[in-house]
Amino acid sequence: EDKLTILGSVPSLGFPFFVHMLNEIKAEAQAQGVNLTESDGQNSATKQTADIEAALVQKVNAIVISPLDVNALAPAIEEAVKAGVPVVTIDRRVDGVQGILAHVGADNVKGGEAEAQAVVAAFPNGAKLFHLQGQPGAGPAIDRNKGVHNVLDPLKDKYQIVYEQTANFARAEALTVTEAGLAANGKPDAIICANDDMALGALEACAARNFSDVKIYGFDALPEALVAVRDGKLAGTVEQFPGKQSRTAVQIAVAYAKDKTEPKEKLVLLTPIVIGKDNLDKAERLSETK
Amino acid sequence: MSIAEEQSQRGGVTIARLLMSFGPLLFLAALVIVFTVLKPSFIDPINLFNITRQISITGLIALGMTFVILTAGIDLSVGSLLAFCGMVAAVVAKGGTANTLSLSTSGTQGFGWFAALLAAVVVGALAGGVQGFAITRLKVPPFVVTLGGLTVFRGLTLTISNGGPISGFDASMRWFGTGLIGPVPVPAIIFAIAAILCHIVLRYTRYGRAVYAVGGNAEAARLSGLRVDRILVSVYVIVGFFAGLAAFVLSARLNSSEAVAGIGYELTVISAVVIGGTSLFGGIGSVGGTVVGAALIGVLQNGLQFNNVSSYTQSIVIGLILILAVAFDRWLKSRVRR
Amino acid sequence: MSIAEEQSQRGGVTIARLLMSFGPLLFLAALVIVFTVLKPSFIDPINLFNITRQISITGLIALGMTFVILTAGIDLSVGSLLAFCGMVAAVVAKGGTANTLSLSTSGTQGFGWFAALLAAVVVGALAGGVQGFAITRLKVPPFVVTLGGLTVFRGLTLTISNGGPISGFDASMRWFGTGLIGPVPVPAIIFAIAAILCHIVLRYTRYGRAVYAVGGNAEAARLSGLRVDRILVSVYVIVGFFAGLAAFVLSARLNSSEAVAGIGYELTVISAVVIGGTSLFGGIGSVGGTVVGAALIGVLQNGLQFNNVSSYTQSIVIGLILILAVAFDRWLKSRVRR
Amino acid sequence: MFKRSLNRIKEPPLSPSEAASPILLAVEGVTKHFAGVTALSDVSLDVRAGEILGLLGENGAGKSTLLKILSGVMPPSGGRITFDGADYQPASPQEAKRLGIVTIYQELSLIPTLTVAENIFIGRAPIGRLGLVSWRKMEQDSRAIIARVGLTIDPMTPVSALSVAEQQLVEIARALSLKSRLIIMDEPTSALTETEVQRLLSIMDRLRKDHVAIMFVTHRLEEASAICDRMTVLRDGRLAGHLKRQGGPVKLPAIIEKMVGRAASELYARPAQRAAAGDVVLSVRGLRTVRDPEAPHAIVLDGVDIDLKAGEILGVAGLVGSGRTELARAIFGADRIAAGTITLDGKQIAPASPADAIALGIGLVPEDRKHQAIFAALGILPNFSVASLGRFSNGFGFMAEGRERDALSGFRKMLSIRMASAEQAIEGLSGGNQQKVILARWLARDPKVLIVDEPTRGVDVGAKAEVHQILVQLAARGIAVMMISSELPEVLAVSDRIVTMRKGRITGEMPGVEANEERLMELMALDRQDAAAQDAEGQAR
Ligand SMILES: Nc1ncnc2c1ncn2[C@@H]1O[C@H](COP(=O)(O)OP(=O)(O)OP(=O)(O)O)[C@@H](O)[C@H]1O
Ligand SMILES: Nc1ncnc2c1ncn2[C@@H]1O[C@H](COP(=O)(O)OP(=O)(O)OP(=O)(O)O)[C@@H](O)[C@H]1O
Ligand SMILES: [Mg+2]
Ligand SMILES: [Mg+2]
Repeated sequence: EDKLTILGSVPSLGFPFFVHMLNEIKAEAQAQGVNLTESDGQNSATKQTADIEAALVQKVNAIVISPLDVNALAPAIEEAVKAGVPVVTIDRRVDGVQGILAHVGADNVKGGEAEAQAVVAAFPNGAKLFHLQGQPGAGPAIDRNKGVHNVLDPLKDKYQIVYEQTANFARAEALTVTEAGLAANGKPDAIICANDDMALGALEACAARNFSDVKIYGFDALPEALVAVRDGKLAGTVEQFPGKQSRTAVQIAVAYAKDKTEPKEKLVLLTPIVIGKDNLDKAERLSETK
Repeated sequence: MSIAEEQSQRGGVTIARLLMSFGPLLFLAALVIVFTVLKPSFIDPINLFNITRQISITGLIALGMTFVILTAGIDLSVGSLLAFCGMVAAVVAKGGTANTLSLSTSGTQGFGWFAALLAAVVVGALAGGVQGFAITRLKVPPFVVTLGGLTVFRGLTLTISNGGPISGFDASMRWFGTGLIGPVPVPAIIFAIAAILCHIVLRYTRYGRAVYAVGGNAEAARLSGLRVDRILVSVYVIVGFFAGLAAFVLSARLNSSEAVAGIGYELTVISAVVIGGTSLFGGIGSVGGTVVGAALIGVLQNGLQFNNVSSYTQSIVIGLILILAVAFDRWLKSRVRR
Repeated sequence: MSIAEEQSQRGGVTIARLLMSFGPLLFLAALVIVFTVLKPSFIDPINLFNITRQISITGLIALGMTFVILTAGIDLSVGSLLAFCGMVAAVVAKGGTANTLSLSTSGTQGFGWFAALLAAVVVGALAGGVQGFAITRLKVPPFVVTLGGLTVFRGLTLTISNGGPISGFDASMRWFGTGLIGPVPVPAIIFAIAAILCHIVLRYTRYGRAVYAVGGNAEAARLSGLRVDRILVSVYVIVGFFAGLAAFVLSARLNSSEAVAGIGYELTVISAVVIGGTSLFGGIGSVGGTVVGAALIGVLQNGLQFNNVSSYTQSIVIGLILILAVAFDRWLKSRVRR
Repeated sequence: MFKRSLNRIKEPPLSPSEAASPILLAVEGVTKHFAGVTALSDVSLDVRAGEILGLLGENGAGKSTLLKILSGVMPPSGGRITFDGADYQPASPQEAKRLGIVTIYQELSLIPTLTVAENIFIGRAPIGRLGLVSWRKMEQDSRAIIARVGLTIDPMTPVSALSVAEQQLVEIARALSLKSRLIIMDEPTSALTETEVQRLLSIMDRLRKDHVAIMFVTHRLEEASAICDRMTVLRDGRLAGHLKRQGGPVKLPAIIEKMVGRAASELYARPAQRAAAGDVVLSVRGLRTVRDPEAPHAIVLDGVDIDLKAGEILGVAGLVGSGRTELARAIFGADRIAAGTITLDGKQIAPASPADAIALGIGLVPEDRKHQAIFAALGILPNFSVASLGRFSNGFGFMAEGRERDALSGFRKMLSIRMASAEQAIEGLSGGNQQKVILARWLARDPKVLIVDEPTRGVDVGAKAEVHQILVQLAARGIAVMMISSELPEVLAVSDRIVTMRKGRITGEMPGVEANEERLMELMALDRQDAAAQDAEGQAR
């Protein structure tokens, strides 16, 4: 067997977003005719680091990784680069390491900005907002939060975030947190959520109070959220094209591993967009919905 | 001892008992007052019913956990088991693992809410039973068995669902999570009924007595003719049953069963039981205490969110209050005793 | 009993002792053999050194946890405390909370690795001491105090760092995480030295024996004239110290201190200690066992990953093996005794 | 060796320096209140160097409470204590120990998970090279220390593997190995048999000569009478009086009168009316047990044959470790049986658990009250009814608390249990009253066969006589009673028939009226071969 082997590593298979990402990596690896070693970071930088180390011992030919944390994974990626294994990063870009083959991503900060801009566009005259943040300290939570505030902080007078809480990326928590927010602050104009799960939880809370006109925005464009967008229940969700990112990354990695083909671009940046009812067709996973 | 003396002592004991069981309750009352002063809308019925609905999920599991902890055991697997049972319920309700991905239920060919409920509680009870068996037969401590269970059930859940949620249940099922009877949320009613039943079982039945005895001194219980192993297995069956019931209610409430549901619930649930005065060494505790403990945690979380306290500060405050509540309870008990 | 009989029994006891302490070791050996057969490159020195480096972080904390569990206590706060100490170390090393976000250290004006190390272990030990105080003075059970600590320290960490990581340390600090002495990773050496010291302390000092005594029966220990409260506080100081040390090594290794570091470590660490044969009821256990327990978990994770087992299946297998390893140990002990 | 132990010290020589030595410890007007209970009220006493002061009183009289105050376990509510002329207010056992006050507690205070050697050297392990603990020295020294009290076990055995008696000896050995000026002994002999008791008494005598003061609590009044120079008697937490040795030992009736407040009839009076023994109810043949993995030290039964008749009390005598408890537990289904048959009412039974045995009508009052019988955190009511939950509940499994309470109050009168209320935690009762609650637990089941293992351990004379009376009444009702006891006078007083055991075998049997202490001791201490030889001899005759 002289088939090439690549490592595909994602931060946590507990989240559908990354499950999708790994599935796409798998599919592309198969299409390219290479073996895939899968790695689930299990939300722990040390676990993902250990996985990379194990893969290096096994002499994989390339690594495609969506790092859990760009700083904490840097040493491991550096190690891989030193060992001469080509590394392509997805989604989150590791700045400090020299010699990374390529990065394919759609910046979470940009995604957060897009999400906030959608709110601004929907409420040109200002709005009362709730903001549900992701797991405190987690990379995507930090970046998405930053994006949202980049846009809204300068517009503080018009767009007031009256209620800002974490719901840890979880649906059940988003539900209770939103319930409390609605009871304390009354109905908002819009709820900005750092992922779709939380958006769907917030949706349940609003539905229970019959607040059907609250505009709720999610993030990740999961099929379930797309359906809700289609049905007018969610106002929108941010699409970062994880599938395309993953496939592109695998293509670049395999091409290099096979015959040292340098990628055309070292930096492939996909611009995140907000999927609304009108541009549903742009969503990557629309086909998975019924 | 004279009759008068005896009488006075009885009186003393009763007041002591009352005060003791009031420890966490006093603390709870204080919290409610503080939050109401901070923001009077806190005691709006809507918010109070929100709280009851919110605590009903972990509260249900905490009822089962009370049995377990009374026997000096512990169950760390409840969060994962909740996710597992929820996933099973979803599969049964929807007739397959495929996520239809439409939030409507048209086109699904599931087996209805009753089958889903049954599946959840039976699977939960069975899973609990298996763990109970490992504890009694393999003589592996409950901490280890259920720590293993925590990982195993999570893995099974992820395997079933392939990481994603299964969503979209029919209205009859959703009623159990979102319905109201009068102004009262259905989950709160389920929790209340379950709590009353558990109270009766523990306080007034022979089985309840046996649970306390096993927790108080397992060897003495065996030598008194109690079938200790059976009782131990039974409490894990009970907590598993409640994890299943809670899973059903949660899925109905969220209209979705998620693979990541219930992460960290074990600690919330155990906190509720312990704040309620149940001893981790077994033999001491009550359902009433657990209900108060669950309410205390629920009020605390809701109240802090209500005041839009930053999540970082929330963590700090919740941790400190947890310790203080138990310290206050201990202090009260030690005062009353002397 | 005749002298001959006694002699033979003594011999029996010695062999029994040996075998007993070999229980987890046998299991570990079996795992290594299985993984090697599945994939011979598993026993590449590089991979084995990888494993030692991987287990050194949780291993260090597990050493401290051994002290705690020997006194029948528990510390659930270690994961959060690790994050907290790591953040403190980072602030000291970089002279501020600002994240340079470049992995270079130019432009930073920190206080160097030694100050960072000192800060981490001192803060860890102090935090442990405070928890120990709450346990002994407020009479709140360790489970509750450290559960509170788990939330409090996480909140403090997030507050310090405002949620983000602090990254980019100088080479002298990074050496502690990534350096090698000969072929051996520095973290592994730190772990080994710490383990040997802990072994000596527990086995060959009066303090160590007092720790066992307190865990065996705290009341009896008090009646025998031991200062039980001081000893209890001391073990939390020790585990805090080790959480600080582990935090320093982890930050050095990842070149970054993260607010989300160490989530769930408490369970891994406690697993390592318990697999190693230390009883959660106190008084029984050893450092050697803990090292084997930590190694067992490390080998299992690495080996499964090595064989490209899906992460869902990994969870299931790890959970089951955890239970089996302890069950095997119990079984062996019960066999050996007769 | 055995012959010497038979030469029991009936009357140790009087301390030469009586009254001459100065007062070492003086207690003045000490009071102690617990929630709702006054355990001690205005108690005064003193102890001199080189004397043995007996502290006597009924169960719950406050003896242990006083001793705990003296050893720094708990502070008094009022009063003054001086030690060596200086004010004495120990904040902890540690402090008391530093002053040379060493205590043997009533509830054993050994660390079960540690070895015998470590328990003896707790907190003061010998230090060798490099300042590290020297295990070798610890083992050697502890071997010598336990040898002093007649123990020959391996000092590296964990204490959890020892019998209660062995543990008690270890505890005594430890106390004796400490440098002490005052030794407080709270019922050190409650689990010991004659031999060990005699050895302890002679050690105490030696200590007295070395000018050590001893405070000695026991419910075995003969012991007290034999060894004590003076006695202080407590009744209901108050001082009932002092007794002094004058020319000869204090007479038992005098002690009893002070303790209970009225003239006492003879101790260990053989209860008069005895029912004639009926048919054999329980029959054991060739019973063998295997070594229990949890108790590596345990003697195993090596072919025991025993018959138990309805309406009789069978006394089982034996030295510590002779296997009496093993026999009881094997019959009761608490330990696994390797071979042999048990027949109940003519039908062979094989109880696999205590629950099975109980269902068949067998009851067992275990020897270790604290660990095997009491639910410390629970109230008296659940402690009482735990073995009869079926009887006190209705068909739906609900407890019938009314019936339960009635039954308890019946037994409370019958056994004169001193308690405040049914809800009171059993922990708050004195040892003797706890024992009575446990007896009531089994009486409530009305068993066919009741095995009582050391039924009066730690029970005061008055209550002891009551317990004996209860056992006789039970037998009169046709219950077959098997009584294991290390107190030969008790065995002799109560039994209709007595068997002796040694090393897991029955070594002799005789009717109670024909037995005396010497004969029993001989049979208890005989080796198997000797017994066989004697059997042969007996048959030849
Ligand atoms: N911790 C406690 N809490 C409440 N009451 C107690 C406590 N300890 C002892 N008592 C009460 O104090 C009284 C004296 O008890 P103490 O143990 O001193 O008796 P004693 O003379 O040693 O009896 P015994 O011979 O049975 O050992 C009893 O009535 C007992 O119920
Ligand atoms: N609970 C126990 N755990 C461990 N070993 C025990 C236990 N009980 C008894 N043994 C051991 O078994 C031996 C026989 O004890 P057993 O109790 O059967 O004898 P016994 O005649 O009742 O004597 P004793 O006076 O000690 O009760 C003892 O020497 C002791 O070492
Ligand atoms: Mg006493
Ligand atoms: Mg015995």
